[in-house]
Amino acid sequence: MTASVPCAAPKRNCARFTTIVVAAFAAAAHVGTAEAAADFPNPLPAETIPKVETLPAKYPTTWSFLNYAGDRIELRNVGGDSREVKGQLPAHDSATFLVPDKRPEIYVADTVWSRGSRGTRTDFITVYDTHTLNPVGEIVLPGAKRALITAMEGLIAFTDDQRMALVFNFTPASSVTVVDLTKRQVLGEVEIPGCSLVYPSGARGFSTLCASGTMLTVRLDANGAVTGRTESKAFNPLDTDPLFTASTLVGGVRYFPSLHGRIQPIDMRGDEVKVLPDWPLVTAADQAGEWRPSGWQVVAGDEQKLLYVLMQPQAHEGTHKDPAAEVWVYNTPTKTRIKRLRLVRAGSSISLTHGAEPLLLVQAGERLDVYEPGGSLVRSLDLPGFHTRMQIEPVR
Amino acid sequence: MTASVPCAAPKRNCARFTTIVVAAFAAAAHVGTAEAAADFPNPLPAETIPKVETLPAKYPTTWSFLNYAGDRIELRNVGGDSREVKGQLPAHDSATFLVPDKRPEIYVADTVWSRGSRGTRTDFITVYDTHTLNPVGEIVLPGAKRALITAMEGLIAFTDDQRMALVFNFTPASSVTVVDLTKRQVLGEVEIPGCSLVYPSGARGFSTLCASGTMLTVRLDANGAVTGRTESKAFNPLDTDPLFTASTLVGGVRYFPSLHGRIQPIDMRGDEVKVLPDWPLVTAADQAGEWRPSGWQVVAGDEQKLLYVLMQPQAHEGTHKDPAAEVWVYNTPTKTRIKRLRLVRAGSSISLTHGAEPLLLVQAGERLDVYEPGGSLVRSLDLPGFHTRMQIEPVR
Amino acid sequence: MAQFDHLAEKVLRGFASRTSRRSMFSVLGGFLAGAAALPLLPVERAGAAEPNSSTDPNSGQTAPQGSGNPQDPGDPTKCDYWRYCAIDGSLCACYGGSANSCPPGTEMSPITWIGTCRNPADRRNYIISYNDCCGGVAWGRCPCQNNQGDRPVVRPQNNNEVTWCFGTKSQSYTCSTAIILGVAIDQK
Amino acid sequence: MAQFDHLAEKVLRGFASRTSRRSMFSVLGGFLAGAAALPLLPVERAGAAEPNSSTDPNSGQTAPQGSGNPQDPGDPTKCDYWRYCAIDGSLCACYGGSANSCPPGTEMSPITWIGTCRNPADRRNYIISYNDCCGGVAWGRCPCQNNQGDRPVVRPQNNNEVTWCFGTKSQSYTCSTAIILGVAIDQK
Repeated sequence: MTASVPCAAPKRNCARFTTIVVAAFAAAAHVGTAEAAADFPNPLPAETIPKVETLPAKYPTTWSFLNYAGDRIELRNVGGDSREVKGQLPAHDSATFLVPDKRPEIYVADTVWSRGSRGTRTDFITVYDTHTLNPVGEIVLPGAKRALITAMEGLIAFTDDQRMALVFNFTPASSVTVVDLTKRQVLGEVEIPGCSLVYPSGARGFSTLCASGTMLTVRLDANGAVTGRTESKAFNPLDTDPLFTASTLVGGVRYFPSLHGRIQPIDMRGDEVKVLPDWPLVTAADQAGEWRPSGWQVVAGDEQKLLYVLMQPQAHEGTHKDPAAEVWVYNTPTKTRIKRLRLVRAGSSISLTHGAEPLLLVQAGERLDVYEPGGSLVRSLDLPGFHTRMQIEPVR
Repeated sequence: MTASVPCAAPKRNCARFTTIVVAAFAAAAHVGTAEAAADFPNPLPAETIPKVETLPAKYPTTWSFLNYAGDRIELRNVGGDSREVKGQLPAHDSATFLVPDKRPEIYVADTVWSRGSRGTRTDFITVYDTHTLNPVGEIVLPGAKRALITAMEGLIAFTDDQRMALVFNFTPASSVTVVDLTKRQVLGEVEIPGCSLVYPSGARGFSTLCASGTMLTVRLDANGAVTGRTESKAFNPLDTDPLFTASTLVGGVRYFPSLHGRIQPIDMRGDEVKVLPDWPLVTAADQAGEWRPSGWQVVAGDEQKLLYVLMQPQAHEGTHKDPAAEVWVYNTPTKTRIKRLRLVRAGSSISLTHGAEPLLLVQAGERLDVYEPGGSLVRSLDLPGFHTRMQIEPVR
Repeated sequence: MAQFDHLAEKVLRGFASRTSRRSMFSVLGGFLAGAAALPLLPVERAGAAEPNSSTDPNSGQTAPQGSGNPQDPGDPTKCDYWRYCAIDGSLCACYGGSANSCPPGTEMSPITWIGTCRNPADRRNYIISYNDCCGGVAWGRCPCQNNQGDRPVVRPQNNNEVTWCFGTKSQSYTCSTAIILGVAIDQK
Repeated sequence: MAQFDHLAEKVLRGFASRTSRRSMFSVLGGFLAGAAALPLLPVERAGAAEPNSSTDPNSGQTAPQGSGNPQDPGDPTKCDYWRYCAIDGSLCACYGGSANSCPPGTEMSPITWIGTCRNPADRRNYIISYNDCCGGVAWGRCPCQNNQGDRPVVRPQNNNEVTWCFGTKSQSYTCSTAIILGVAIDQK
């Protein structure tokens, strides 16, 4: 029975339409002999079908994206009203995303297989409209190369003033796929043998962390072709005290904490990166407590001068991803710690909202705890069933 | 960098192969200067890579399939050894399955979309090998019609001595897709307007429950074409006391409980079904307690003469899917209750293993409780994260 | 439900038997256009206005939602909200939708099944349409299973196990809504 | 890990620099063929033999597994099993596999990363290969996260966040194993 075949006898599937027909009938005529309460003389009116919520094209800075990595990306209001979940975006294996402030779009880089967990693999970027969250475009990434690594910073990045997306590939050969987001097409692929992850640098290009301890910087032309490569001196001692790959921008400079507690600033604004002098997060006084950076998204910055780092005492080999008990706040110009925040719950990922009065967001197990900068808990959102790692990206 | 490009400098992705190379090195030479404990003079030997478990082509009857509906199908040992999970089969939206005893194969009818929850829909039957659980064949079901209904009995069935599979479609027009499992191809589609679900009947054909309260029986030829239709008298009073669609075979006769506590036997062995006289599950004495069948897979049979039914007291409108406190056991020849089993935990789905000494399996929340027929709990398996409905199908 | 189902049958015979499915869609369309003109409940607007600062900051709970209308009492994010008397699935109000709307990025199925729920405030029985939202992310938050008036799938229009995603781009289930269609016939 | 990594680099230079990836695969193949001839631990056979009748029938717990070999102590379905000192993922022993084998219907990736774990019984440090099983059903049972020797992905061969499903039909992650490759170099 196809959609256009007439629907004759009651025994046929017309039965399925009882609901609609009666609906029209009842709603139109308001058939109702139920005894009406004196205080409510009129029944509630019929409601619209269909009705789908929409969002403002530009989100308030009290909202944040939460990437459940391999499950979904949630858009939540962390700023206080009662409807905390604003929407979800589908996100599968190691999905990562970019949210521009130049266009009312969201980009999710994802991977699916034609039969669920097997079959033909497809890597693709879905373009969502911020107002409707409807998919409005798709860019298929060739070669099934996209790095399937727990979602984190460095797997995807903007460059060229958000016109281009850079997708890190790992097969286990390393490369970067360059995508034109405005034309919605792939421009090309840049091999970065022995190096991992992508961080925006310069006007059009990226930098990547290499196994030799250096940072390789690649410049691109408008068509995504490589116009230059420069490699920094080695500054990342992988054997003794490697840098986390999580970083944050403070005053235009990118700060990488190290497993043992140094902080490494790198100025990536120019066409060549400037590796600035590192400095200790842990003073001699703290040495006894064995305090070290610890967690997943371990560092956040207020973009002006303050640096926030998740810190854990009695740290030792293998604890570098454990949830951390405190957040230490540093003044980057003076390179001094100005605050210690004891967390209500040990946290694994932190970020700061981008509003005039930033909120500190801390993923702690199945909770997203929201603190005011002073360190007092404002609210705690539940993350039901969350058991992996979270990437927090507040709305800009 | 493609797989065949030579791997020259250390900084290139050769680094990724360190592991393998060292592995070969270490394992081959057994480099080991660690102080060896006197009581273990020799180190543990290197182990095989790769190694993948296999299963007996014919499973013991102490194993059971558990369909998590929309998630996965698990094969578990409910008979007692310590490795309860034997394997899993991928299963997505409303996936259903068939396990023949004629061939070492498992058939899973599933639905996927090309982009996860959106894109092109594909309905398909995957043929798995029982020994390896590897997919060895696929039959694509045309028209994207497969009924997306919580996995339960009647969505798929064998006929023609397990040569054919019958897949129930709902669009919301009702039809049945006929599949040749040996040739692994679709034979055709049979419209069953106004009727729902498929139950095997006769040598080659099926019966289906109709909205008019009758049962429509369809006979098929070897090519899946309809050779005859017969409709029973109306016996299913949908307005007053409808039958559950869950049923069980006892002595070749199919028994359907009703929402209010009748049991309706139907003999489907012949080319025309025989609607046998119904009889009450609840005696006058039990009336006071308002006992009614309740749950999801509410009924089980030992195939000889005993009928097991999930029963719940204080039942009323809307409680018919609530977990039930007891299992009542009936002797079908005498139509009398011979036992009341009080469950350790209220159960939603029950089934019996097919061994010489059958075990009663009861899904109760996040547990699968295993009882010996006498009613004492033998063991309880955890069903972590289970929050929907379960279809239990013990191995034959 | 019995009487109501009889009405359904009657309406059906007098109506559907002369109508193709396609034209039924258009009738539906017409009805929708009409209904759209009716005033809407300020359900989620009101909800959005409520601060949850009053709640324990450490509770992890969402502050109660509500229509703000005493004639529509209860919290649409909770399974005991009166309209949910026959719902089976995840509540859209927990996903960025509301009791009667789908979350952004999903599509509401025009074809569905209906139940009858009693409004504790005005003590009227309302015909509730349980429209599923389709094509988005389903992850089992706010599961809710009430079966008042639910009947076996042999009568699909009264069954809540069916994924009611028909006539939508994707038939993948996301969550369920409970929409007032009108007042039901007196069941006395 | 330091010294070991140096060894790795050395072996690499003396080896990989003269070798294409394809021929490395074949070397790997050769090693596997060789290893296959070695006697295997009776891990899961022994486990299968143990009845769990001794445990509380109402516990919901799986009876402890074990190799039955005092030199390989612990329960491979538990995160504290000695070989799991650097594992990140779901334990295959909970899915129908074992500490060193994949569940039926999945494929073991030949390319992976390795760590070094200390065996509490013979007090030797073993080189453990954390091979992922791929292409099956992943659902988060027996999650286990230990990071001893784990390093940022800048050194992928020491990173446990990478889905190590390379050279397999599907790159979809199912679960992780911990396989003995040999004894590590003394770390003193």
